[in-house]
Amino acid sequence: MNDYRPDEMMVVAAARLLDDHSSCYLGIGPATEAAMLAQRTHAPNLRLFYESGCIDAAPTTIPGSIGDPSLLATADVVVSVPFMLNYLVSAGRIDVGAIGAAQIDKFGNINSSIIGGGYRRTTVRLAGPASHPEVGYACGRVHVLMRHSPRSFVEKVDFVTCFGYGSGRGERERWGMTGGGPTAVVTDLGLLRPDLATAELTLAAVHPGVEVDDVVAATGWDLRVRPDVGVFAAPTEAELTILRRLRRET
Amino acid sequence: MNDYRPDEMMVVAAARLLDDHSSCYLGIGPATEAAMLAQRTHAPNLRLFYESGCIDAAPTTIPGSIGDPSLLATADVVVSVPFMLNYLVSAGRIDVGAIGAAQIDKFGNINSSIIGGGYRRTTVRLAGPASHPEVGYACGRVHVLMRHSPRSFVEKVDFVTCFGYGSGRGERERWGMTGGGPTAVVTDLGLLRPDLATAELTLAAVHPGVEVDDVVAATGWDLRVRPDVGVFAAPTEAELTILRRLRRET
Amino acid sequence: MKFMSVAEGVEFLVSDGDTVALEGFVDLLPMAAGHEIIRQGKRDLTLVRMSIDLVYDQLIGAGCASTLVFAWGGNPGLGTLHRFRDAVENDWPGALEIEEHSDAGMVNRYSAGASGSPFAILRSYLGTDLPSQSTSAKFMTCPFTGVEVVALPALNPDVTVLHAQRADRAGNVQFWGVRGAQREAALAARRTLVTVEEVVDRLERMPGDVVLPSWAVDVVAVSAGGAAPSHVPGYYERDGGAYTEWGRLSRDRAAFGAWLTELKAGR
Amino acid sequence: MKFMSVAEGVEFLVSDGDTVALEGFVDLLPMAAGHEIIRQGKRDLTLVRMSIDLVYDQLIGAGCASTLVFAWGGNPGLGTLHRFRDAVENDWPGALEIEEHSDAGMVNRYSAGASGSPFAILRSYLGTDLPSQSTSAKFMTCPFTGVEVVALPALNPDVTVLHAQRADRAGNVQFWGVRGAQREAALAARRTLVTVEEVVDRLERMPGDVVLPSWAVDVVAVSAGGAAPSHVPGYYERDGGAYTEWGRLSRDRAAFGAWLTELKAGR
Repeated sequence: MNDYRPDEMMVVAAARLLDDHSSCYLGIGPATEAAMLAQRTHAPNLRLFYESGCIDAAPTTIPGSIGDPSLLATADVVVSVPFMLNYLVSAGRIDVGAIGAAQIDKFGNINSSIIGGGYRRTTVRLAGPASHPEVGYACGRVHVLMRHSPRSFVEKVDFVTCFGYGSGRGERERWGMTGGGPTAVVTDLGLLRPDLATAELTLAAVHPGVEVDDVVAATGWDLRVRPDVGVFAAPTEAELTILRRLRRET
Repeated sequence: MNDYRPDEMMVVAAARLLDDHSSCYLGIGPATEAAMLAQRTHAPNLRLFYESGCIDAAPTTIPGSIGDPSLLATADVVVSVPFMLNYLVSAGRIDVGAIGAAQIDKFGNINSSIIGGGYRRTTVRLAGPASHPEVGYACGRVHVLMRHSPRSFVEKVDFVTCFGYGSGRGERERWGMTGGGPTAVVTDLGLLRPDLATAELTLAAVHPGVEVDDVVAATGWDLRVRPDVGVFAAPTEAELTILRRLRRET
Repeated sequence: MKFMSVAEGVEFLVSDGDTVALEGFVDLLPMAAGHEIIRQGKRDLTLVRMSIDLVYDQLIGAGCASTLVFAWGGNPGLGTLHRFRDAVENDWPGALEIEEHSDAGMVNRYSAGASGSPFAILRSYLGTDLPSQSTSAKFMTCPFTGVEVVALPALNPDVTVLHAQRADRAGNVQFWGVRGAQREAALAARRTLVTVEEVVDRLERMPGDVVLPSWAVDVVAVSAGGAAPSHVPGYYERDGGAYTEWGRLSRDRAAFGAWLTELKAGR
Repeated sequence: MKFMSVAEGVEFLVSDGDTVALEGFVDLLPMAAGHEIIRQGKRDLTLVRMSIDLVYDQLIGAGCASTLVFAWGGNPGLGTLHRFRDAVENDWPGALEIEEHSDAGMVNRYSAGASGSPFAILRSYLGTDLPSQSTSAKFMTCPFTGVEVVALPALNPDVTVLHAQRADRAGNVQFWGVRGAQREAALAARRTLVTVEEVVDRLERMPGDVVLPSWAVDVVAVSAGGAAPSHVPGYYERDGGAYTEWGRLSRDRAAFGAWLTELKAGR
């Protein structure tokens, strides 16, 4: 089937990377869509956590914000935000932190604060770090979901709000960080994963119909391609049906 | 009237030192008896706080422990112990901390941990600091209630669990402590207060029938007597009646 | 604790130059109090909040703030806060200093402030650029393990402003729903103003509620609907249209100016 | 999370040499679990608790502990813990190292442990002798204000043991009453054992309760009456006579020995 859009493929690919029984701390948007899709396909026991204090939320419609009743009314327990941030996220009790971002660099460092200019009176002021520093430091692994473009995938981010691998493998260990960092960057073109030796993000897979050169061209650094670069399977009928129904019913 | 006992006079004197509308963080025993008596005489709006989380407890019978139902069931709000210790006591939101102790010294430093020998394998192991360090540091003022004896009122305590005035006036300020320290030590013989210039505990008042020399003899350091040393009025009929009824009904 | 109108409460508690935290996370946005701060033309405020949204966009656009201390700023689920961006990017309507933290940083700064501790420590700032752009983050070494940590100074607002569901006649305040940093921000503050939907004889406790004792509250002001368009559990739902409308309106300085004139006129 | 008997839970989770926190403050004393630790003859434990009472007196007298980390030790409302005193003063039945903190110190050490922070800071140890007798307290200077503070290392027990009113079939645990350091101690622990009065289909929430999610719990063991003689709100009152009786019995090593023999025989 060919009637799917790149943003649908991104969500489908991100969903497939979530393994059953893992706990996910989620941003709103594609990250949450992917988790909801995974729950309805291969990962029925996936556990959804939100900064609003929701533990084991079970939304039936896609939440518009982390305070959405679809999360608060369905959560198994709602704790306070300080409890969530300190005792769950910072303490490293979350397996996967799945977040969006404005800018990412070669070593998976993420920027959600400023683009261009100096820090003061920057060209584009973004929303800021929220809990991304805690996610980057402590989550078992971080999944980043964002659209591919040379302006977003850059050699070096303008400001680090969420630490990835710094300037290469070993830096997380030197800081004594408890989490594993951004092990997957899922885009509308494919999947980047850190190189085991250097921690540089490399092209691990492309979406069906996407050429490796397209991804290289959409990346702002000289993207290295894994020799065993794979191709995602197209969304199944079931995946597309579920995702579209979720979006329609929200 | 002469038919009262020294321990009753101690509680009556301690009650009179509690001013209406102040918040008191209380130990069990004479401190709580004094607060309950004060509420029933001159300080109906006295506010009773306990480490068990009780805010504005209103016991009708004398509690046997800080977890007594007479406190928990009557408190306006019951917060968690961490909340009480951090946000109320350590933050300096309590006007008066009223506590008992095993040993006190010339500068109002209090010991509730060990008596004699070294710290390890001490001669007498006592219960330990509990929240007294927080009380000594942060309560607006500390009232100490204890029986007078040369073994308890000593030149220098064996171990400081609750800081008074260290080795003299100015030391609290040098540490930047937020509370005012032990402004009153009420005993079965009278009242000691810190000297304004030196912070040394001096005899400010005796109970009726007690001679100044009796207090000096019962004090393990060379107790200085204020020139204006006063004499407490004997317990009133009302004070005794109320205190005895409370004790009888518990 | 005193009962006052929102206008009296703001006048009584908020002065030019104060550090003011209007807290609330997603739910329970103290909108009416924020509007009153704008109406009274407060200036040179250091505005503090973990997660800023509409009311801060309005306060910033109205020129009430000279400094913003925050961890996130956006129109929830929709995107940009245009007045906030315009202030940072273009100094409009004036220069806005910013001090940027993480959510955990803000929570723990309030918590240190509420505990009488001079600072909080955390590890999650390591490797990020947050310490490099702030005087309110310093590296330290753990004296037990030797690992590095980042120290953040306690945050003690001059005034914390909250919206809650209700208060009793003694001024005890009860709220429920998403529990953000409100409790810590109130206990850390020198003065606290709480707007409530209603005053009741007795607060019926419920699971997961928070009760702020009256001695932690200086002024209670009744303001039914005072957190609209945000969600106030038990009272009203979020008005999503108002958030969308704000996104549209705030994009344009002139449209914002008209909105501001109308607000100040008393609406 | 697994359901087991108390005996199985102790065997599964507690090993000789572990750091074990049996928490609970006044209410909800994990007595049955403590007795099982004695029966299984665990040795060389570092026992940790904010406020120690009967069950720790028994564990210490039985020789289970080599180190005690605590802030207060007494028979609540009555006075001395004789086995604790005998251990510290006379090394009976063996030497007992002690590490003494304040209540706030213990709470914040657990809280740091639960947050993944390497240490906590507080000011209330200043001037006291607590830092001088402990390797687990170090002076530091606040990098913002220059004031001195005392740092205390995070406390992460190998095992935390609690008693709660009930659990649901998924292993979520609910307790209420005096809320001491239980929540923080459980979240700071590597493993957690909770004894409960009963297992129910659904936890009906109530004001002021605490729910520990099942993933913070390794073993739930049903033990009706497992916190007697302490108070378990909603289930049973404190048995004051038993506290008095313990004060009498524990005074004498021989009487304690007879009690211990009986306990180990299974009673």
